[in-house]
Amino acid sequence: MDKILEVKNLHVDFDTYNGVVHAIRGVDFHLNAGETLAIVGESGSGKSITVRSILQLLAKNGTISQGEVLYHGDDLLQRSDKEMDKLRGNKISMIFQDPMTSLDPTMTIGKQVAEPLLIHNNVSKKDALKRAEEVLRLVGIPNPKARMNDYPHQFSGGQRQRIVIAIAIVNYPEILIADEPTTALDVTVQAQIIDLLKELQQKIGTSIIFITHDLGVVAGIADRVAVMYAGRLVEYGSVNDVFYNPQHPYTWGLLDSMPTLDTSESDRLNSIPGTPPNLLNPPKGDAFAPRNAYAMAIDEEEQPPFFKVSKHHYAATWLLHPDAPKVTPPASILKRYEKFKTLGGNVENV
Amino acid sequence: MAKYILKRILYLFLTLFIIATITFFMMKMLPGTPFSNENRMSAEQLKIVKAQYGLDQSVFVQYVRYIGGLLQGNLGTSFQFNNEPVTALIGQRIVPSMQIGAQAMVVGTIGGILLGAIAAIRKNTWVDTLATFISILGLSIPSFVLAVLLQFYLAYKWKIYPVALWDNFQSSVLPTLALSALPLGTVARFMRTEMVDVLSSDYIELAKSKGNSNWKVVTKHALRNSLIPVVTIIGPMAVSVMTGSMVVENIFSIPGIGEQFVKSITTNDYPTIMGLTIFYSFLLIIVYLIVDILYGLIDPRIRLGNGGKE
Amino acid sequence: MEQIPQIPKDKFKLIHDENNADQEKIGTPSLTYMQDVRRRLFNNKVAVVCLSLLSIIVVVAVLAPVIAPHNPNAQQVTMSNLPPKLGNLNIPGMNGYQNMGGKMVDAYKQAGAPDGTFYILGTDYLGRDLLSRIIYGTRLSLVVAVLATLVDLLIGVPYGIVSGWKGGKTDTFMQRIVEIVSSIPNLIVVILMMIVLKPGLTSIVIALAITGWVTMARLVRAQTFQLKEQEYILAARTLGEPSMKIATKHLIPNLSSTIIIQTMFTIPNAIFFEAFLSFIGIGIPAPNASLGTLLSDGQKAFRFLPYQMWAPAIILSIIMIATNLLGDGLRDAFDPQSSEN
Amino acid sequence: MSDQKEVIVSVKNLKQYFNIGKPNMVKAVDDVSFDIYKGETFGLVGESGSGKSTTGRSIIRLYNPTDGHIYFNGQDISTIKSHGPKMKEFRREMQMIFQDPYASLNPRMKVKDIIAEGLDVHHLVNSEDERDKRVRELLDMVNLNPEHMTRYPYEFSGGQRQRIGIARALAVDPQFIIADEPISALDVSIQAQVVNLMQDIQKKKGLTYLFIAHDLSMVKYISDRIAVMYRGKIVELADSDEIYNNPLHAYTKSLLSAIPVPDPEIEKTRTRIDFDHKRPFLDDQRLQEVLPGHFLYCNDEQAAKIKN
Repeated sequence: MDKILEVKNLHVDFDTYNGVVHAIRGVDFHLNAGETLAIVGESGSGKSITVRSILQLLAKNGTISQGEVLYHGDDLLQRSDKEMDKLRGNKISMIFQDPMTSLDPTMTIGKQVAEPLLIHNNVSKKDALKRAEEVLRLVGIPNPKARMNDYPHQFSGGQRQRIVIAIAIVNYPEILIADEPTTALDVTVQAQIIDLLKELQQKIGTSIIFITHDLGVVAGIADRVAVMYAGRLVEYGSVNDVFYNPQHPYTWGLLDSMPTLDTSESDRLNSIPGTPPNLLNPPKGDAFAPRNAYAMAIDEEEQPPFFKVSKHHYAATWLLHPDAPKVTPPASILKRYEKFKTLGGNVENV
Repeated sequence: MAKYILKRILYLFLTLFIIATITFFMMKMLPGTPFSNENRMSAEQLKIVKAQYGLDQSVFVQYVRYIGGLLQGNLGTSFQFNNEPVTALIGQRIVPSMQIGAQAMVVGTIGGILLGAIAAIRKNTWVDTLATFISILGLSIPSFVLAVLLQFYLAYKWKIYPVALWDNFQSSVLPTLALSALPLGTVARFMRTEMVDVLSSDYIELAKSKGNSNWKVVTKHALRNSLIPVVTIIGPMAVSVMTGSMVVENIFSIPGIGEQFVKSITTNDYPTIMGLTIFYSFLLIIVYLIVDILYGLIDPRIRLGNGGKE
Repeated sequence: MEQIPQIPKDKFKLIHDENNADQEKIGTPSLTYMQDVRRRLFNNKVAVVCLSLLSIIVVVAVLAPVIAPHNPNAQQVTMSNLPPKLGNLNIPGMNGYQNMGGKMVDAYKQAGAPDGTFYILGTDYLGRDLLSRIIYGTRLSLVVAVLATLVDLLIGVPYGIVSGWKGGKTDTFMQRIVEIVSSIPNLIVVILMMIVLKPGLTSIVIALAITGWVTMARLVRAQTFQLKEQEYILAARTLGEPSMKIATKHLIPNLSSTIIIQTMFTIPNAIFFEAFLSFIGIGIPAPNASLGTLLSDGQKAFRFLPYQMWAPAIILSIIMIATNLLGDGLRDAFDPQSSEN
Repeated sequence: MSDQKEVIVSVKNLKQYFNIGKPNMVKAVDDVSFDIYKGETFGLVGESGSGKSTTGRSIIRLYNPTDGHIYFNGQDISTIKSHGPKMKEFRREMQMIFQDPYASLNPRMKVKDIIAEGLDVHHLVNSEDERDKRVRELLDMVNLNPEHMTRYPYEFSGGQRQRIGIARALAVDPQFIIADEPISALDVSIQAQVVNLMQDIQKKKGLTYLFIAHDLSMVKYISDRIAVMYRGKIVELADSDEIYNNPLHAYTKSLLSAIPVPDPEIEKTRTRIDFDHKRPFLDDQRLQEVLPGHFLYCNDEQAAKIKN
């Protein structure tokens, strides 16, 4: 498969009033052509900052201190802001979380959707508006011709997110970065938006990086999944690898703390104790160690490297070291392992 | 919208009526009459003069007459200035006042918007510090101090502008500068806050992610959105310009309304004070009204109602 | 990635203990909100400089009778219009010499001042010591500022809280009043008050009381409206906390930043107003000194005796600049996000 | 069945309108009736704007109901005066846990004063020592370190703050707690902490919960019975398993079909059911019991059909 985007050893720091926050501490991943990669993590894990770094859209106090972002082998971090402008909204575009605030309140939506066309292509205003209308229809805005001249506040939340998506896809981007696009929406609207994204991916063949904290959403949309914790990836692999053969105790914890529809009230939920670490002073060893029921002495001293689980499945936990003791994951994870076997997977290292 | 404007105009008249009433009764509370210290008038003469001005009737009758006059656009008659009607006084003097007032507003607003926008774009750099310092100076140095300094250095010492003359545009430069400092400072600070807010908003991030250059993000999205709230401070700005114009006109000997007002105060010319008070209030309320309507027109969220359609 | 690091075996001991008390520990020292604000304020150099300047000015003004070298109203016609002189230090501009017909002349000698007489900032046309007059003038300006602040706090704050908290019809009615008061130009109210009452401190304060509270009331109302929907206020209501208690325990502490910041803008406004009124001749009556009357007197002689206006102008500007900048600093200290993002 | 259980809260034809008589009038809660039994957890789900939070706030009398009655232990509390001894008494019996862990604690107060607010209002302690002792007990009950009682809210994480909010509600020893989206602002890994804690306390104290949420999987997990709200009305009410296994209302079906499940195989086969929002309610419809303990908003004809 074609790697169209590769992020290598990314480090991002934020200069804040209280000191330097090491928000991203060495992240590697890649995106294949045509696939959907989901990055999951809790708030503050750095998933949003990671994808903003790709387009260099960080807040003013943020700096990428190390790393490479290779787009077709070409390091984007070496490009000037002007050169990046040519890429933004054209080859790589973004969908933001809150549809209520991400549209310009004083510009008609027709103009807002046509804007990326006018920036990147040599088209007339008339043609751009015509194209904008088509795209609005494509994303499911009813009666787009009449509504082109309306302002954002005249649309509902779900419709606004459709408009934001229209803006993002109007130039048929190669890569679409969706930063929690459904978090602010009701569950029925969320389902519609996810269906829309899947449908658009089929139609225009874009690759998607999808950021979310909702594992349910991930299960429905992703081809591959990367789990993030405290500024680093802890596990990545295909969606089946991560959901049915998870290896990192944090992934276990996440999956185990969510009730499924067949969890009954007598099954107690397993919560992950404690809270994520403060990245002003990131811990020396594994950042998850203090909350980890399976923590070992080594976890407090050294960050675990990625251990290979299967061909495309890696997890950064010392538990995968050949010398580590064999531990039994929570019951619900064992159930998932069972399912993995029936799906033809091979459970290793457990 | 039409209903709203109508309602506002109704309020305008109500407010004016209240102001007129308060002004009238306050004037009546004053001890003595403006003629009492003019010894040369005999009791007989005084009576005639009083009758002439209608001062011999009961306060209530005077009040009704006064309000009736107002409704016909009659602001009363000056005691001191050749018995001229106040409206005539205003007519003679309105042009210079309006000229420097308008010039100061334009210079202050445009200058303030630019200063504030630059400060916001270059936030937390020396440019921002400098712009903030300029706007604080504008806010802090009273217009009368500034006027004296400008007059002394630019006109008297260096002879770039006329000292105190009122004939051509040249002579309006210094008063305009002195008057525009306060609006400039006010607008610049307000603009900076608004723009900083707007620049950190989600839709600016989206505009940037579309591939807009930084310049275009500012001109196409940030500027317009930060300008809308700036409209709301035009009203209070008009007040400060008006206040300032009184002293500035005095210092530069400009034959304007402000100068007249100060003169009337020092000579106890009550009808003129009363008339000018109402005139000023009228002007300001009109400005407030225009600003409100303008705000509704340029902000689509207000113009088109706030409810989201499902 | 493919290479498996060699680690001593004993490092792989499971170390987890069931007691998770550790994870709930808070490492940082406990700072109250106010301590945090103070820390941020004192880290802001501009604000510290402004605060120090203002403190010095306040102390000097309060101690005016002790500090002022002369009686501010004592006239000594023989000593009129003397330029500044700082002891016998021969600092140009502060040595008592004056340009007279193109020659520098010792004005003190000319006036026949006894040796050892000097006026640091010179004297005015009646031979009154300018320094003393400025100190007393500043004192008066500060009195006006304090009174204006009191008006803000005693009328504006309660008005805003009641209007915002009650909401509904009460609020509509109270806001109508605010609308009318604010659409009457406050300058005009002040001038009317000045004419009706006698010019002086009382009428300035009454005039400020009529118009000055409106901005504060508006801000407090808007903030109260926001606060009353906050869940901690709702929680207090569900616990049965009476309204008065909610106002004192929850509203006022959370309104304090708004109130303090607004006060920092009320003060220069009040000082400016007094100066303005005195400048056009209807403020503080003679012979009392205020910054406005000093400026007004100084302006008349500015061409020939510029020091008579420079000194009060500088003091007034310093007070105005310092309060404005301190207001900005306080805003940043109370709301760190506003300056960081 | 639930019929033998004792009713603790009974809502009868509750209406809560805002901006009455104005063009922007909102019927946030429009003729809603239901009972909550002692000791159970009653889930109220719905999307934003459905009126679920308003219902909760009306029950605890943060609003004055426009119409209808609310009975608490048999006493009509919808009409008692906002400031009076009866209201004060009621304020001890019913408490609330709020949604936003950042907005629900006064940032200017110490944790111990936040928790002790109810103790102070109702004069439940006589001395400073007794007050501290009670606060310590409460902190311990919500698994927080009692040493932290002198700290300020900003020093705590979202989950910890939410537990402080729970301790505040528990301070007055209520029988009934309304939890208004208590976990929706929390991270997944923290949600379970709070839910587990709420369940433990329920068992220990015999509490009754009204659990308001939009996250259906969590509501199903924690609730005994569930009511589904849509545009100010309850469209369906039943035991939680019944709602999930046998949803009858088209809106419930649509809602259930939209829940994403953390299982890729299930997600592959899940089909979303759309709901037509154009004319959701008809005049002849009302909430009626169509199966034992299962209520549906429908007309009599539909009800008869389902019964057979």
